Amino acid sequence: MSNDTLKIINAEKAKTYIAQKKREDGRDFLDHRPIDVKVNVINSADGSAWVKIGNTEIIAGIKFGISTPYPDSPNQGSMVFNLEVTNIASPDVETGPPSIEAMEFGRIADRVIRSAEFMDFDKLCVVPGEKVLTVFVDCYAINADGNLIDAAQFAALSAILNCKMPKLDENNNIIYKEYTDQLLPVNKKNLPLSFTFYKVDGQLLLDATDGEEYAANARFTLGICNDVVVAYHKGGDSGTFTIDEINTMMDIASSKYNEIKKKLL
Amino acid sequence: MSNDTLKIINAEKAKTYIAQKKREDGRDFLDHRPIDVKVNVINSADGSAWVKIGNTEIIAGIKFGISTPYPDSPNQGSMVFNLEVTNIASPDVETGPPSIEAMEFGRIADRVIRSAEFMDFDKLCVVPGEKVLTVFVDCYAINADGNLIDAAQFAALSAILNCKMPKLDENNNIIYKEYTDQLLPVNKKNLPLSFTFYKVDGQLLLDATDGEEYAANARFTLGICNDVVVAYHKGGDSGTFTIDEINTMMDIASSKYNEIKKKLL
Amino acid sequence: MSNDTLKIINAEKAKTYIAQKKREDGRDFLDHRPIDVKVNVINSADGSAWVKIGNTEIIAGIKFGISTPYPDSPNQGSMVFNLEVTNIASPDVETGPPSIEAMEFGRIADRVIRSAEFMDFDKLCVVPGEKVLTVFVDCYAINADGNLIDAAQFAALSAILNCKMPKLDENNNIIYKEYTDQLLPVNKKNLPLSFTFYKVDGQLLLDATDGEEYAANARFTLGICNDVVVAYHKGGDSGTFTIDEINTMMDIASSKYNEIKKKLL
Amino acid sequence: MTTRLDNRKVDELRKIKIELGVSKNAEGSCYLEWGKNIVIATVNGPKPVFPRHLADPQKAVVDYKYRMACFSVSERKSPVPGKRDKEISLVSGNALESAIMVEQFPNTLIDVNVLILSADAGTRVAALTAASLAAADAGLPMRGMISAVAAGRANEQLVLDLTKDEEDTADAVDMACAFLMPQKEIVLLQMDGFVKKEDCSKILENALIGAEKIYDIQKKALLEKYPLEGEIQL
Amino acid sequence: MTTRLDNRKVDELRKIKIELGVSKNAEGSCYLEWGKNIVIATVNGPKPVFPRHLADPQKAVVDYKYRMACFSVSERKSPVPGKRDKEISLVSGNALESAIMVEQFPNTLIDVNVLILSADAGTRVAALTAASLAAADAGLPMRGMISAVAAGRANEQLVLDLTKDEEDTADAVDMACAFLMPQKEIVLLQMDGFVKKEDCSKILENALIGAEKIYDIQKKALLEKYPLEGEIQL
Amino acid sequence: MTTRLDNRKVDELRKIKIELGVSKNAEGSCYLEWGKNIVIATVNGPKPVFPRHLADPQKAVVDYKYRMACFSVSERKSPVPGKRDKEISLVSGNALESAIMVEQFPNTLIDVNVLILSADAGTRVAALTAASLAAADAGLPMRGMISAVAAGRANEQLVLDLTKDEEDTADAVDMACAFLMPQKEIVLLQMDGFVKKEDCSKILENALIGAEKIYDIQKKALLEKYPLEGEIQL
Repeated sequence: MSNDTLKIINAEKAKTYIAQKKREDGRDFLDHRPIDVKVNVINSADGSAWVKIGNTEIIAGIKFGISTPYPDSPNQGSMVFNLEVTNIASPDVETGPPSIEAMEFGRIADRVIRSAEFMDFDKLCVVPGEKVLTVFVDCYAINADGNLIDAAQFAALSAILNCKMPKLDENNNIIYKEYTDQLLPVNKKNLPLSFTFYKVDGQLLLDATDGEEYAANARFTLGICNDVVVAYHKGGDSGTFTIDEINTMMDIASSKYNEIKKKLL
Repeated sequence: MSNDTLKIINAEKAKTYIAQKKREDGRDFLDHRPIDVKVNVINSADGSAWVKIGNTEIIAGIKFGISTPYPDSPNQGSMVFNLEVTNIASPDVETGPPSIEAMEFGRIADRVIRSAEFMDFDKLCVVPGEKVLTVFVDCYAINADGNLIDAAQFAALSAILNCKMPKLDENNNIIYKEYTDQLLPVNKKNLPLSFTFYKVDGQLLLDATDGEEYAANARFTLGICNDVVVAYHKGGDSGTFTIDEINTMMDIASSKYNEIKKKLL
Repeated sequence: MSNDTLKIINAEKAKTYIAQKKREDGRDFLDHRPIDVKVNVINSADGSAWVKIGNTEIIAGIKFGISTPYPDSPNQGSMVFNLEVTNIASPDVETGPPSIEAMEFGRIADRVIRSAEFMDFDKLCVVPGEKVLTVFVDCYAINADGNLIDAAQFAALSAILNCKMPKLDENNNIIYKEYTDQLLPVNKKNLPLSFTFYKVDGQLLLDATDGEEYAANARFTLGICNDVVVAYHKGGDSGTFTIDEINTMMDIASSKYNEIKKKLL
Repeated sequence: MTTRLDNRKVDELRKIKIELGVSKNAEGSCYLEWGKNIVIATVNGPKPVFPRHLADPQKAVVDYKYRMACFSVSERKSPVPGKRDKEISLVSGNALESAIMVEQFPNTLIDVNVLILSADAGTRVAALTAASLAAADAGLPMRGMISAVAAGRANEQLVLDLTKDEEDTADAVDMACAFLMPQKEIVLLQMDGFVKKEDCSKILENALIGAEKIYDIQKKALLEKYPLEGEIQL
Repeated sequence: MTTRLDNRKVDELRKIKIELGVSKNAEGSCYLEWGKNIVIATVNGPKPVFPRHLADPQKAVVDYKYRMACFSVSERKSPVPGKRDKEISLVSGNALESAIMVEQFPNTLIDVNVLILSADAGTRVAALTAASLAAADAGLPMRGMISAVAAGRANEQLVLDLTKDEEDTADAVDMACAFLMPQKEIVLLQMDGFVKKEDCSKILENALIGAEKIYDIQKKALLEKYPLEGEIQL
Repeated sequence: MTTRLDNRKVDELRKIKIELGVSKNAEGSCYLEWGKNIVIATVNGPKPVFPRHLADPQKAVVDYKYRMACFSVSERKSPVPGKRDKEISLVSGNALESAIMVEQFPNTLIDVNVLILSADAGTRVAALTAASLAAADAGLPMRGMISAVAAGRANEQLVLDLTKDEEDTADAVDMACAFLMPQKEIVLLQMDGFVKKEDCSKILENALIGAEKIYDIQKKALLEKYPLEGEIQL
């Protein structure tokens, strides 16, 4: 049985459950699957986290680098975010360069992390105008069963929150695997969290599985800090939302914020 | 009806007319279609021109940049020329990286502009050996109906002739959208103009339409400054020219030089 | 007759000979074809060699460049090795980017040359920490009839052994085509030579032809300096070797070392 | 009501100029000036899909290509499309697809090209507005128009249709919105910022008000070129 | 016997931890910790080959993809696979293919993915060891296991399973070896160094001793998950 | 008549050495030394075209690949073909096609490879001259030979076959010309410079004189290898 046929069957199954006001795994439409977070799991990384949301697994790892600042922000460090969704995460993913969808997922997760002035880039300056720290956050999908945007965002956030600053030598080069006792400078009050909804036959679903995503025709991701919206990103095919639906998703995400925050801090 | 079929029909039509010593639009074989030039049409560009030759439309826009000079010409600025012929210009153009033909067209137009020491690269030097101005000339085909080489060359030339020099700050960086009252340093006496001929069933055509180009099996571009030849470029399939034909085209181009020059200055 | 069919026929022919304990060209299984080396054949190169092993021909050419040293070896020059196996070498090679096999061949030949501290990179330093010489060794397969790894390694070695050091001007830039009377700094005692074996129906072959290579299911390359092993590289499909076979190939290569060395020095 | 940098009212759009059918080769086309933005959009198709395995047996595939001219921004942009261009192309293509009756043309391709010639904030919504007009100009059957506009915050007030200067103010937030009109369904929505929930809802309401104005302008442009059909279709 | 940097005996392997079936989507998978190396391998197939002309009418094609996570090494690695990754993928695929009865599945593809999450010398042999277990976990018919290990020289003694610290010693030599077990056939062998012939042979013997240990560990892991089949197959 | 940098007469060619059939694998091949230029050309085909949609039902497609070895120029050239290589390949392929009876082999491909091993001005004409010989050596039916040469101006005189040193003189102009011979039809013509019309015509005449010399050399080389056929065909 080809992967495509399997996807269509899984999508049909998801639709049948939803028509009966249920989900295949028994969850309510707006519940997450169990979320499991392990930090500092990768010895070679400067910070790392392994996040599971149901069967979806993503590993985020951090590496520091020294670079020249951008001319328009000479005193600010930078972050490079990268999400890799390869064949290892799912046999459905084709071998070759990253798909446009994986790129979009990565960009959305990236923006949510970047928002709300969560990371203090001024504190990543080493020599003003000359040398700054770059924080490389690389996420790898290990098993893909839906909700990759949120899983990547959670994993990146967990890795960032548990990452110590590197020691520098007299020439301001990084001494690998040596750290100060300072953590990466972030503003925990403004912890931005990603909430992605899919719409299947008019029903909004939080934390959709792969089958549910395939059945959906619209996607919406919110970045939320408590009662503040930090990002909106409509995606996922040609389905539409009403203004009321947007406001509903905003309220739901806001109400779930503290529950998720607790799992990551 | 597929685009290829349409092209073949248009080419056949062109051939039928030529067999009767005519062109579909009533022109003589060695006449241009109406040429229309509008300059400074793009607010964001430092200089710009919108050139129409019949239904062919090309927009050229100029941007300045600061760069390091080449080691073998430490006191000279530089020009980067780029012609984009995308799907927007014609449904016949395939999506994807630039075609080899578009690349060749761009290189020919580029060479004609570069010839005759028309642009004074010495005057684009900012700090000898360290900083020079680079003039980026980007041309976009908006509608493609033949004669793209000449149209791109005319558009680039018009944009260059109407472009003011940028102001620099105390660190010799460009202040965007601020200009001195100097024009780009060019030698108007040596204004090089491009004349492209196509050969259909033994007949030489100036300013060919798309259908005529498709019917042709040889192309020849001359760069001309009055009675001086600045460039020769044979292209376009496996057709041939005689020495006499080359000399004829040279004389025709030379005789039309002033008429075209007036439209651009 | 398609190239693939021809390859299969040549491979079958090779197998038939081997079943009769023979090779098509009459050689013993562990003999090389005639090896012919011409040096300094390319005027534009700083050093060059044209190596023929039977019908296999490879030209290696050397160019010097000035570059910034790697941070972890501020006083060492570097070597860049490149092997091109294009359509010109054989109609079987497909047009387009280098094949993975050609890349592997190049990497193995590169490693054998690099081994044994044969080249003295310290002596390629120009200004410690700032400027070093890079030795570009580019090999082109002109005709491919098997044993490309060894042919490329021999050609590169011959070019290196016959290459004089470039003169530098007062700014430490290379003066093209002017040389000191020093040769490239190498340690001739540690001359590393490549010996590639193929295994066809259990029989080890040295210096295999294209047909023999196609018939084989395992390849093994040794880098040898007299009685010292400098490189081992198993490759070539899913065939296997025993430990005894590895030791046998090691002894054969070692015993043939001086014979080949004489041809190159 | 405080004044905006360019003296517009908070709910006032920049000047918009539309010309349909500008491109001789394209089946549908639209030239759009929107403040200092200049956009050209062309639409061709439906036509056969190559390679065939990219075809969708349920509907036409909309291949939306958003590109910025190298000279459209302050510092020269590389001609090679970047991640931003690809992402905008993807989400805009989805947005436009919701307006076209793609299910009528299974296994075909609809080519949409948008070139930004001059950029001054809001290029993706200007592009969608123009592309939707070009699709109508191409005679494609549509269930509505895509009317797109940005709304947001600048200088401590909620405003419609921000300029680049406004986007550069300290507290600026820009929400790109596209609606399927007259249905008022959201087909594109993108924002990055830091906005209280109440303000977020308000900005979205403002965007709808803006989209309604855009929709009127679009209808007017179509009625000018297609007096009869326009009346019936829209 | 002198002491090694991490106090192991010269013929002692680092600590190895294996978990099979970790990946829900893959037909076969293996998580492997080997000292400070962390590797995940998945195997899927046989399945149809696209494009078709890449299919082999005699056997299944093994598409082995070895990748290193950007954060797996001291200085961040680019996410784009380099020449080293491609070369290791090629030779490792050939090695694994010799263990799988590929002739039973003509015209198909077997997808093998190995991701190095953390690297501390010996990643290519750890990868092959894990991939071979993942292939068995996927239920592919096999003529044996690939048991891979590095042997070499460090601090003037011949040792098994070098760490990165040992590889960085002045006289270090590292020989990556993979054996088809229990047949003891060499399927991968790579070394660069300067080693007398006698030592070279000795290192290879050491590698075989190591491979036998690895093979025992692999069998144990398989028997734990597949008590009955394991007993018969291996 | 003033003297040239290398003491040649103004209408004197550099020394040319031709060897046919040098490449064992190719159906036709030619090794050419032309002054300090060294060129190898091979021709294979006609053969089937993949992918098929690139085939031309009217004629064989000539795929001409002009490449410069990294070491062929003063400063090492990148091995990746650049715009110049692609443009020369395109126009040279068209030029060669005019000499081959491509209409006899519809839907096929003729592979032409030219590698410049050493460069000293005039490589594109040397390449075409060699490729034309390789095509004849491959036994392809031809309506003539491509005889190519550069003519131009250096040190205030009109000269034939410029060297790199001559090209570097202040007033230098180089016109690359290729003629289909004996028909004297121009199949390639490229020049950039600043040349009065009269001189331009004169340079072109000089080029034809040069091409006639090249044609004689080509015929001689072919007659040496193919005594009988040569007599008839040329």
